[in-house]
Amino acid sequence: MKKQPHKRTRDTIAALKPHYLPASADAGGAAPHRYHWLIDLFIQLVKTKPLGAFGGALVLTLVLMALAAPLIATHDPNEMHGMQTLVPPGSDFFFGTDALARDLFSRIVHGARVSLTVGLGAVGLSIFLATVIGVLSGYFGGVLDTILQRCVDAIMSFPWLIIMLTVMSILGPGTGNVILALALAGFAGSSRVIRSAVLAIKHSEYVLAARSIGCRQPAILIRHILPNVAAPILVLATLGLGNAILAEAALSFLGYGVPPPAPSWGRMLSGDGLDHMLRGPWLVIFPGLAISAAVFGFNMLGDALRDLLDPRLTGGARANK
Amino acid sequence: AAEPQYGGTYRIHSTPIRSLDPHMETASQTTMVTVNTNNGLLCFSPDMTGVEPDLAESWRQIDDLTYEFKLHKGVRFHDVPPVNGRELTAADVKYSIERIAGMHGRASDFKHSYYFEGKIDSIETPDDHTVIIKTKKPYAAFLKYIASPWSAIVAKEVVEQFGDLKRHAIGTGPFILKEYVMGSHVTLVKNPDYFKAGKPYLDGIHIRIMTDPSSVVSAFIAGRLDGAQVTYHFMPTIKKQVPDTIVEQLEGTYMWTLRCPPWIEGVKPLQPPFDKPEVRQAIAMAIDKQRLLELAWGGFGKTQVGPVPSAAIYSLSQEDQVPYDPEKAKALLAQAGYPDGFSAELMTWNLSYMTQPAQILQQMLKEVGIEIKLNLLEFAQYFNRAYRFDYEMALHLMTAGVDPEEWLIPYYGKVEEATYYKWSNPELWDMIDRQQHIMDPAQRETLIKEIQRKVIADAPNLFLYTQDRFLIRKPNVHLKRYLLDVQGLMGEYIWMAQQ
Amino acid sequence: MKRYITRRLLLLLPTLLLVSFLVFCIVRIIPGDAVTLMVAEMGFADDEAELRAVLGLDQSLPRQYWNYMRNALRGDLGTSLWSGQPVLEEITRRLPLTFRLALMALFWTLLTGIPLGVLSALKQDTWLDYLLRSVSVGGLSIPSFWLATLLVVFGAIWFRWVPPIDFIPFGEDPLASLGQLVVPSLVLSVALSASIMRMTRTMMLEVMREDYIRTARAKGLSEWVVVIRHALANSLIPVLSIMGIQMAFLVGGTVIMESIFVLPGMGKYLLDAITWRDYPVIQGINLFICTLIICINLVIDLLYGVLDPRIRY
Amino acid sequence: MHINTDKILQVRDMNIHFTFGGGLLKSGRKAVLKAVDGVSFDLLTGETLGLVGESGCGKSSTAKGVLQLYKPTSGQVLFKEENLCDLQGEALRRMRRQMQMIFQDPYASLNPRMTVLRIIEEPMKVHRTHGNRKERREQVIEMVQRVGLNPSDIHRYPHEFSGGQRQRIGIARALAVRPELVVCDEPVSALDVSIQAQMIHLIEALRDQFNLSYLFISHDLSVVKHISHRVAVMYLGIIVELAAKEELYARPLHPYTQALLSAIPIPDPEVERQRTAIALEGEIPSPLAPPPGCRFHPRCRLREAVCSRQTPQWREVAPGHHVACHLV
Amino acid sequence: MQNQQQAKPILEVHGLIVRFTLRDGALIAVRNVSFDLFPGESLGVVGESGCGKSVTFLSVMRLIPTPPGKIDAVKMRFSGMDLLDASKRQMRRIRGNRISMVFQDPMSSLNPVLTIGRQMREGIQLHLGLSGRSLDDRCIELLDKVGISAPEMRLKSYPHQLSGGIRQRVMIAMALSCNPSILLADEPTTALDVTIQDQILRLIRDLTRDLGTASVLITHNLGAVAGTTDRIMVMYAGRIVEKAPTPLLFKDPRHPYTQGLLRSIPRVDQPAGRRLYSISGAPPDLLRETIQGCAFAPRCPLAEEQCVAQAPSLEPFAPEHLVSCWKAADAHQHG
Ligand SMILES: Nc1ncnc2c1ncn2[C@@H]1O[C@H](COP(=O)(O)OP(=O)(O)OP(=O)(O)O)[C@@H](O)[C@H]1O
Ligand SMILES: Nc1ncnc2c1ncn2[C@@H]1O[C@H](COP(=O)(O)OP(=O)(O)OP(=O)(O)O)[C@@H](O)[C@H]1O
Ligand SMILES: [Mg+2]
Ligand SMILES: [Mg+2]
Repeated sequence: MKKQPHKRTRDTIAALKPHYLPASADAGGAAPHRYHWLIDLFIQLVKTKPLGAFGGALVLTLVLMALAAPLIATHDPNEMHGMQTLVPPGSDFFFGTDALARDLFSRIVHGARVSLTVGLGAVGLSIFLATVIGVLSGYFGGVLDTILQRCVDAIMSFPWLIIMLTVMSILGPGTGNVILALALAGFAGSSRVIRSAVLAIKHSEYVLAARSIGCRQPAILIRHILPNVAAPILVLATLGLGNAILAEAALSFLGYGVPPPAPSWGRMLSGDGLDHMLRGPWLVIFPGLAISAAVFGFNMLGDALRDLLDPRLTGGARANK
Repeated sequence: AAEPQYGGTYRIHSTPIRSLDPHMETASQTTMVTVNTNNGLLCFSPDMTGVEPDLAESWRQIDDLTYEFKLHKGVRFHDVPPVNGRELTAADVKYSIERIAGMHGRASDFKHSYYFEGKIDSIETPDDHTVIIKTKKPYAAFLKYIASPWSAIVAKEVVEQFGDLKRHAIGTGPFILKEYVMGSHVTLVKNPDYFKAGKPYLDGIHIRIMTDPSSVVSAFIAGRLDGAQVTYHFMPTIKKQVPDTIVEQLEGTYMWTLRCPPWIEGVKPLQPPFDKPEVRQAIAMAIDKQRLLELAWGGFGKTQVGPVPSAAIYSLSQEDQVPYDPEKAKALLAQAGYPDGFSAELMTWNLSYMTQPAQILQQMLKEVGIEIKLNLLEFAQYFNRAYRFDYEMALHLMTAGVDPEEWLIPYYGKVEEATYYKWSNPELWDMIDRQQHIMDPAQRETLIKEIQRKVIADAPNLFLYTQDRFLIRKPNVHLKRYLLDVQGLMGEYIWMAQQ
Repeated sequence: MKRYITRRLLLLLPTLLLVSFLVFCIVRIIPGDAVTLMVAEMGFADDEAELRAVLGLDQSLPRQYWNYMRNALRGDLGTSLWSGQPVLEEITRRLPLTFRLALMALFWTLLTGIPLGVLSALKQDTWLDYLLRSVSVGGLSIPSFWLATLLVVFGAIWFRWVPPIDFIPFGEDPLASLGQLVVPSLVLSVALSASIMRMTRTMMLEVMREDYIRTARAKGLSEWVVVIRHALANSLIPVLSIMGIQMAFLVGGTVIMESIFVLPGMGKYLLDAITWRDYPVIQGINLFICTLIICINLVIDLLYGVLDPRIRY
Repeated sequence: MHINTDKILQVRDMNIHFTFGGGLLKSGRKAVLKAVDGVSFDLLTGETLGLVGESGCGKSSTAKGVLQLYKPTSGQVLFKEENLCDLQGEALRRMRRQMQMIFQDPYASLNPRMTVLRIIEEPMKVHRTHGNRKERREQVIEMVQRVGLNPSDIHRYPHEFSGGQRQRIGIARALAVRPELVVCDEPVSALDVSIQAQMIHLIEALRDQFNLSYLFISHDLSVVKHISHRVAVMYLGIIVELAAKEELYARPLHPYTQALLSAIPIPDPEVERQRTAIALEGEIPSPLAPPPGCRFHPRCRLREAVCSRQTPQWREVAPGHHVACHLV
Repeated sequence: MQNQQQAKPILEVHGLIVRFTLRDGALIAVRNVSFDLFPGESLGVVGESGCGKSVTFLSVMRLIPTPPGKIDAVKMRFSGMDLLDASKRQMRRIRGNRISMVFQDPMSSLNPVLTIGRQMREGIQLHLGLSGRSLDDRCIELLDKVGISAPEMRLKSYPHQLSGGIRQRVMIAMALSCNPSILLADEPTTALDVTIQDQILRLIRDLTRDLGTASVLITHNLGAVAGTTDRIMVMYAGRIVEKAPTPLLFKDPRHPYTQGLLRSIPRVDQPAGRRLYSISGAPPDLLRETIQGCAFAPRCPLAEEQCVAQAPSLEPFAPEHLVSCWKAADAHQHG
């Protein structure tokens, strides 16, 4: 199923591309100054996507929280405070304590580290795999594509649960293995998306142009194809992050997931959280909020980025055929 | 003490039931069904210490080695094919006991074969209602084993027709299996021809397979279950939501045990630092069992002293408890040459009832300088490694049946006999072997207690706690007795008041 | 068209072969095997070899695979190592439930996701759009096990309501049987609906910028007609492919809902099979699910053709 | 203008076929689209050869075939006596320095994620024509100025430029490594007249300065007339007429050429209102199933019986004037 | 264009301003444009890309997406009816019925998933209330009129099955389906090659002549307007810079931009070798609120201080010839 090439006429391009300004020689510089596209993107995000910027701020907060966890946390996240179990939130323990008399606030703060590591790690790995497979499969096509795609088919038709449990069972517990499991369960779908993005630009004239000037294949892949599928990759990554955090929680619910005592939000929520839910609601409220904040943040950021990175909005690859 | 009433279907829940063959399964879910569909020769007395007649109208011990059982007359199997309500005979008893001992079929399939295998000299059936069993040596636990729910009496035709009993529970019991849908439910209906006159009271029992604890609680609160087993977390809610709930708090028999590496002399000698008894003792002293129980299970349970849990007979009292003394533990460690402690890996499986105490142990041992690295394996993997005896330390759930020796032989007995753990202390082996044949209860009790003290001193395993179980039921459910704590469903003693 | 379907179905074979081979290998690579477990449970370590022989696990892997495939082609997926039950029978009993649950979840998903997505697109950058998007992302960020547990627990506490725990077979009372699935399928659909909504929104935005929408407006058509007749069909294709992925997810990933809502479906069975290393069951379920998913994909590909006349097979 | 008679490019009977369908997954028979079906022409050093024709007749494919961006299905492309079709990999890559292309679409042919500097610098880097960064940069700045952009523009991204400016970037890229042959694929048809004029100037100026040879593709016959020395007319994958431009515009021989020329609107109301175009009948046939005999015959007002039976010969009817038509 | 002064204009636009609110600020695409269109007249609109041609006429149809767009005008009337204040419903009744538009790109202007027939029918059904047989007959008649062979069959095809030329003709047929009073054709031939372009232009010319429809032809192809239109309006940077009857404009262009435009066209009917003229520089940035002076001044060869300081207004230079240039009188010297 090939999408019909959209021959966009100039006025629609102009309409869709508010960036398009004839770069006239007028030195007055009425046109806003342009920075590197990333900075530009950031400015646009703040200016035009309040919801996305809010998501970005949430993400940033969480990231900072993760980085500065030891400074922010009021207690050692694994220390058990005598018999003070299930103490409600208060001045000693901001978010109360859990059933093992550990400070929930500190655990949530440190949990940002664990959960974001899992999220970033899983997404990083899955996106890496997906990119390699998607780009190779899409760009070279032919037999390689057929073989890779059949394998992707097979992997995609496995229930995700099987993949994750299998990996967890083979490799045993551990954060690294959770990451691997999540990545393996998730990369196939992303590789499809990236492949189709590559297919869309593979025949664009600038790739042909690169060939015509005599670029080698690796150079074409790295300099021309990759940067132009960066947008879907970035979006996949932000959306995937939220999903990875949720998936880790679900894995924890089934007993897999990041092994304790590491304070993963998912484990906090699904393990003793659900057990003690009725006696200590804070045990599920705070980790739940943390997860939701992360997923919400990453998704909103991803959405906003998708809008901003739409090539027709920023004047990127126009001939997306 | 109201008059029992007839009628009603008792609705309860269970975790998945893998098989209905009482001789091949150890899981309590199986006996939950078979205890209602089958009878044994004997059964336990309500206080679980003695035995009572069941299919055997009476029994008598002729000498140290010989037992004679007289069967009730006119006991009929369920009126379903292939038995079609034929009468029970001594041959069925003989067949069943032989089957338990692994003589009909592949020996390894029969998980309680150790009850009788190699221990029985002969089974004779002089007439249709008499069974005479001779043991090879005096066998102290013999009657207990005969009364065990795993020693259910089955019919030979059933086994022959279906190959095994995995899906067919046909016996002489008060209820007939009507439907068994794996993973979904088990339906039992009243056996109108039950040999105990007037019983059962219930029209049927419906066992719903449920795995999620909060679903169970909700279903109970919403009135879709008449009885349930729940964890302590939910008790306040249940009491508040359904104030008239009858709650029975029963002492559990699953024992949380911290294991040091097994010791198989010659094959797998003890490695440092665990080769030093001081180290093992230090670990024992570093653990505050009461606090552990408090944190891990809200204090709803019993801290344990020795290998035989307090719920069973011949267990040790708190006087023999190893005191919590971190200072002494440190001193012992120093004495053993580890003044700065050491680090070790603690293996257990990845469900929260194990990971919670594991985390607490980790913290407690840290205080005396022992760094614990948790290794939380998937269930199958854990058992795989545990039974290759390939671990440094393990947090384990010990469970056993009906006699104190079942807590000793498979753990500290001779290497060939000890299946769950290995400990090459010949002194213990000898004592454990001796207690099997002491027919005098008092004498046997003394020896068993001594064995336990010896185990505590050796400290290969640390006995942490058992959890209490909360069996709840609706106020109209009258329940006279429980079997073992986990096999709480003896349908024939239950009746429900009509509302 | 017919040829295409035949070809696709034929292509199913190599994929299934690959899948079955993968599953076959994977379940045997996983450390911790059934025999050890069985032996451990039984307490006799010495007849492991015998047990293996009886279960046919002592043969070489290729041999085992050959036997398995030969039997599978005859419609015999083996028997469960633990319960001794024919796997096929167990699966066919559970599959309809799982499938119905998945379809129902999909139904809710589409019922809410698409209209809300369209609405949000039409009201782009208004408060309604922000609200809808926040709600949908909110829905996306709630772990489903947690939502389900809350529903079950607080449903019971506040309304004395819990989902029926006695599974009613479809054959007995179709309506009641479906009624039983309403809540779990709703819970499942929360996250799915959110992603469908967002996809629909994006696609609608894209399509509403197309020239032919302007053409339609220039004809004087009402906005309603423009959206329904001209924009929707064009935006549904990617939504459709997401749906395919969701179906795959649903068919294979309902284990949590099944245990919380007490439904005897495939997910739980699979999870237990993995836990107990019941090879024939794992293999059988996988084969089934994969076939199902591939068929779903075929249906979706055919639907593409219905939605978009440019796609012809 | 220095047209010496060296043939820098000889295209001999080039075919470019695209196959559709076939394979396990796709249904239907294999369809062969003969986008270019036996095209031959020469290009002299310093010459501009115009290539005109209806859209979809295979102009771009011819251009890409010449540069081996599409591998010709058969035929020869001799570039300075060397058959490009036989070259592979590295050898071909090295040849590319001498032949560059200006692409049809100024919007699509520049990588949106690269700055002008990197775009123009890339061929130099690839072919190592300039030692270091600094030299390359100087060369880029020189090129940029030559095509009429500001040196300060080199750090901007393509989307910040207008179509005309982008086209100039494309030209700068093509010329940066001093090629000898430049294939211009409709370099001006995407632009409006005022920018178009700027481009034409630039192309002419560079030709004169570097003695370049151009293959200049367009469907705008006015532009072609303005810029080229000789003109070839394509119809449905084949060249139907080739002549020096004065000759061709004054005496078009092929009925298609005649129709084409008559359809050009003249921006002068008086003339335009008098102009009568030769109407072409029917639709352009599908290149998947070209008509037998003369491909143009179904639309030709002069067709005779022979036209549908026999493929016309490619003949030289006057010095330098070739045509393929039975009726000439 | 006989007696236009007397006839009542069918479309009157006065002081049209269209602005778009964008990320970087407000883009004023159309700056105070005024014109009249008379029944039966054909008006050509030319100008550089992006100068506001399409936006002007899209605003007449009220098809500018709002937001980001915003239309303002002193007056915008269609046969006496105010288009600015018209309700959505009123607008819908005008669109496609009284005023119809042929869009620039036939490839993307037809809905790819609906058959031609369906797309044609919906407008006719809506405005003329035809149905069943007569509806089909009308469609076939229209397709016939625009010269499409085998119209019955075409009705069943999808856009992708048709060539660009046919699609454009379908668009025209659709635009003509309700006998509109005004036909707006926005670059109807840009995507097509000369032979088809010629056919389409002829078609529009003939049809408008036969039906008495007023037509607007937006294009940058001066050749195309030359043969088809009665009057020409030249736009630059959102403003009309010159407006004159076609022959006059070609003969005596007064605005330097018009002159530049005309001179930069290569012509087949003239000997080659003449150096083409080209206007240097680039059009101004429409994002700026106000453009100081004449927008064309920075590129104008005749620009003087006055041009830079003060914007000229559109003044009659000769009867029916309006120019917005301070130097209109001198401009011919450079012609
Ligand atoms: N990569 C390709 N794969 C398949 N078909 C192609 C490919 N490139 C071109 N074609 C087909 O080959 C024919 C000639 O195309 P080409 O692009 O050469 O035409 P053109 O003369 O350049 O047209 P235009 O004036 O529109 O640019 C067309 O029918 C086109 O559809
Ligand atoms: N929907 C829109 N949003 C933002 N800006 C727009 C929109 N539509 C048009 N514009 C801007 O308005 C200006 C005029 O555009 P318009 O389409 O009228 O140009 P045009 O004269 O028709 O050009 P062309 O010849 O390329 O069609 C351009 O600068 C364009 O960027
Ligand atoms: Mg081309
Ligand atoms: Mg326009």
